[in-house]
Amino acid sequence: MTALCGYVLSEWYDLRDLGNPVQALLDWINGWGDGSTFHWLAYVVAGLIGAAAIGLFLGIAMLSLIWIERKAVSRIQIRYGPNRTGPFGLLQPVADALKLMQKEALTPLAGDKYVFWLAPVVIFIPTLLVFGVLPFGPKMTAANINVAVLYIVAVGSATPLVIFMAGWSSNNKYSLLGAMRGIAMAISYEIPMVLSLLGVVLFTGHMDLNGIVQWQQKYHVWLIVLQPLAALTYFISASAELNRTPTDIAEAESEIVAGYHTEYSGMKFGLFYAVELGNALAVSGIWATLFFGGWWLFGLDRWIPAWLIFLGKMYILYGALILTRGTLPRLRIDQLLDFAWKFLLPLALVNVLVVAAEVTIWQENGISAGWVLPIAAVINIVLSGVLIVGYTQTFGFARRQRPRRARLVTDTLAAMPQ
Amino acid sequence: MSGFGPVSAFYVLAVLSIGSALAVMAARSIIHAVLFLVLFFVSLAAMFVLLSADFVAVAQLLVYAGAIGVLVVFAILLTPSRDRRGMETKFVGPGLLAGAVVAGTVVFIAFNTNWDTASNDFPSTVDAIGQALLNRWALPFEIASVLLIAAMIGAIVVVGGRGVDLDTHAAGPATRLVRRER
Amino acid sequence: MVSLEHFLVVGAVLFGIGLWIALSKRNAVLILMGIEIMLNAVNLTLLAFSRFVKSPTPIAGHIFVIFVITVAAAEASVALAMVVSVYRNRGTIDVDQIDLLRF
Amino acid sequence: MTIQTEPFIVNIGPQHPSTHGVFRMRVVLDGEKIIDADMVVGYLHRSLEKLAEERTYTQNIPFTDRMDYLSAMSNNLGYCMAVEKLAGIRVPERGQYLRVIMAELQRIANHSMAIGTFINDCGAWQTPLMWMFAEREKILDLFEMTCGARLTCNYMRIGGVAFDIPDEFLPAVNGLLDDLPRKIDEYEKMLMENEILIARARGVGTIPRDLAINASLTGPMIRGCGIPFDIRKADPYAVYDRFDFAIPVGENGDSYDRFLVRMAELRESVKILKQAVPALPGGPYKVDVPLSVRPPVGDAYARVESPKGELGYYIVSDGGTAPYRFHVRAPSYINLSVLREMVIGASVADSIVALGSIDIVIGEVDR
Repeated sequence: MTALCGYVLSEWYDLRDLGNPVQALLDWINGWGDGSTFHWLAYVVAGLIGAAAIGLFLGIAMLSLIWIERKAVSRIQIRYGPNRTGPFGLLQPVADALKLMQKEALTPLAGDKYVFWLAPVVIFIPTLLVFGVLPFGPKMTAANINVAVLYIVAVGSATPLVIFMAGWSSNNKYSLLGAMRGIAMAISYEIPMVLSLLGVVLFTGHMDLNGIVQWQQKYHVWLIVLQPLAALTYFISASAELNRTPTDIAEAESEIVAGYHTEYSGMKFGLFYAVELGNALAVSGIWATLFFGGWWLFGLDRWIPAWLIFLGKMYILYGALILTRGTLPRLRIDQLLDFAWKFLLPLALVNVLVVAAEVTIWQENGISAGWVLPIAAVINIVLSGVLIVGYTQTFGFARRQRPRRARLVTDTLAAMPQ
Repeated sequence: MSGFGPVSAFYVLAVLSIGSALAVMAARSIIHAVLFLVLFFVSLAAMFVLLSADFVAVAQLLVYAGAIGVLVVFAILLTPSRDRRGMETKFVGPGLLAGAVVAGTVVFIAFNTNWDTASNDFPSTVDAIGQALLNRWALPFEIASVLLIAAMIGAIVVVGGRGVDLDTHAAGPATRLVRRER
Repeated sequence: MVSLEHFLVVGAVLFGIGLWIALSKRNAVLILMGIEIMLNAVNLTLLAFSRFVKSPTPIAGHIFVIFVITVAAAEASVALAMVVSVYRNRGTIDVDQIDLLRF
Repeated sequence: MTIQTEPFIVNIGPQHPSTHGVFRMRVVLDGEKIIDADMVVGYLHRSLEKLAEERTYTQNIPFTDRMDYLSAMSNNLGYCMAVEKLAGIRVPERGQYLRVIMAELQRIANHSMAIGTFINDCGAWQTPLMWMFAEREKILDLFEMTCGARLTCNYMRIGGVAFDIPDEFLPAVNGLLDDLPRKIDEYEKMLMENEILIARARGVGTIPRDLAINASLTGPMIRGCGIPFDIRKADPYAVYDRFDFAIPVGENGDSYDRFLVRMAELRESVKILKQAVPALPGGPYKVDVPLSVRPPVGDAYARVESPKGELGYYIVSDGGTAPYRFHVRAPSYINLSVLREMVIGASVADSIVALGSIDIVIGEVDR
């Protein structure tokens, strides 16, 4: 069996990693002519394949996510959810998309027409760029750049400006309020996000995502065990920028109608909606890669295609986002910013400090990983538990002002306060 | 640097960056100018990638496109809208002349100097930058952090002040305006 | 074939444009934007030197650019804070009208 | 040094997801902070009080359904009581008990809706509203079973109620009453310990006690301030004096206290129902009253504790078949009058929470 496996490994028909057939195709093109005349063609073809693959994947993923999300949320809300279009409402996303496409795309008369038109298009770019570096398999990365972790943050930092474009060009007060809220939130949450990623980078010594996955494979551990605090802070701060319910202040429906995309209709609104889903999927993908082993699953990735493992993890972690969306009310903007600066930032800083100490002890003394990693895991888990519980007990809102039941009075006039 | 990809990328990016810089000059609306400025930052970041400076490129994207762009937007929204029109002073002509002279001088020097060229292709700049920053340039690195803190505190002190005083504000011009409208 | 001179020309042109903007604009924020363009042009030339010129420590160019970015971030934050502060005290950010030494 | 900003006036409403209809709040913002607010009502004005002068006393009952369309039973009850007071009609025991049962069921339905929409205004994504709707649906089913309508019941009549309850009503209501305490426990567990909800609602839209009294607030609004004022106790009507129940009161008068009061009132209503349903006497459910009642010349004011507060009807009769003057003291409208004091100084998000905690129905505000 192992021999068979080794024989199949890395041949073009080894579909456990779709990078193999692509590589074979590129090698074949490179082989044309005298060996270097067609390099430019291989260059172009590689780019086209990467772009087409990401585009196709995102299209299918968004269609599936619309259905999954609507169905899951309706289960949370004791409803059936879409069940009229196709079996189990499976065609609902298609119907949604068709509806959006045939709607009139309005443009505010006093708005900035060009910027208004450009914003929904430009907001798609960061989403697509993030998917460019996600390792779907050992060789399935469209662009394996060696500063990928920083790149993800940098690309994501362009989003608030696009939100501002949308909000400002709409010439609508709700839109402008939403845009400014979105910018303020994105700036605040970027810092704990970068710091939590720094913990991962310190531990693994890699900044490229594939390297981080291979590190987890090498030491046979998921990073969430070693970095629970970083995983938590990353999840909260990254999902805060997604404009989903606990933190959707930029498009808070009950307050500012739809925030920065109030004026958008038709497919332009559809693009914002798709970007929201795409960003959520990207965050769960990054979370899966950094903290849940990416395409690696305790050796099972030998038998199951790596990209299937990755997709499975991605969708399961997306479920966490659906759960928070369906269950939590929204925070106010000042509370949300307080949360970033007063809770996430200190925790992330403590995490970086602890990780730096652990890694220094580990590397300087040359202790074997078999000793260091379990001890570090125990220390970090205990530490994160203590920190979180301690914080909520000391500064939490519910503890300070413990919810009471209403006082029950039986007589109306006797109990009148003076 | 040769090959189809880098060469075509260079020309595209050169046109993009110079074009967007000119558009910052030409833009009627100051918000458009900011958007072109961000486009300029992004195209320059791509140019840095071309120079195999990937870490710097990402830092450029993060700091310039992400932070400074947003900062400029905030500054524009906090300042009056009447200053957003009629933006040129009388120095347009002399300014163009000065810019052209400086640029011409640099171009002249660039072509008339015998550069000792080499091709330093860094496989990974992150490790090298990290080593350099924490060994040889450790002191400047620390000083930069002090500078950042000083700038942060300075900005807060310059802009900050008390919050909005509701008692004085409620009777202020805004309230009166509403009353009049009624 | 792209060589050092190409990058230097682009950098010089960008620097010239930045200078032009900084000299000819009335709005303080736009002047600041011109300065940022100039800084970026310098960064480009520094990286080009680091890439193309023979040196024992070619990485020094990168380090220099990182410091420039750091200082530029600090400069932008302080300068924009000053712009906002000037607006509050003078009611305008038109540099032609900010001609008192005290404000 | 204060920030000089140009006034930023935002019209929240009349078309806005969370103004509960067509209410409009014109606010002057400084950043996110509201420095002035202006309430504009009247987008749903249908002139019900004037129309009522042209119709007979019985024909006016459906109008009252359409005021507070979320608690039609209480509206019917108040109106019928006013006419009965004017004409001197005594309602039989069974009719009184049926009225109390229906009014309390309506209170549960209304408070479910109020709590659900309040939490929706706090930003929850429909989930609590949907959960609350599940119980409300069962109550509406009971109404449909009895009078054929779910929302605008038109069930009370002058001198009693329109129909007797069907046979399947009592088992259904008993099942519901067995079920409800468990459900209310579930809601309390889900909502009261929710830290985000506490953070959003605690200290938001606080009403000082003297303001509450001076503005003549009623219902959960005044009870949230700690003043145990409840018409059912203060001026008992129907058969409320026979039941043992308590008045829940809050502490600080903020949105969270009003939410707590509504939660506790769900329990108290269940308590009343558990006493009223077994004690339901036999006999007629309605006295015979001529179709066009002609009350003697005079005036009468009757008030009930509707889910939103004191709902009063003032009717002047000139001896004809139609009221000479008809006035409604609408609790939503009077409770809404303190909104300006609640929102000034708060942020936009807080103002929505404060508005949601008042529990207005625009049909009743504008009439």
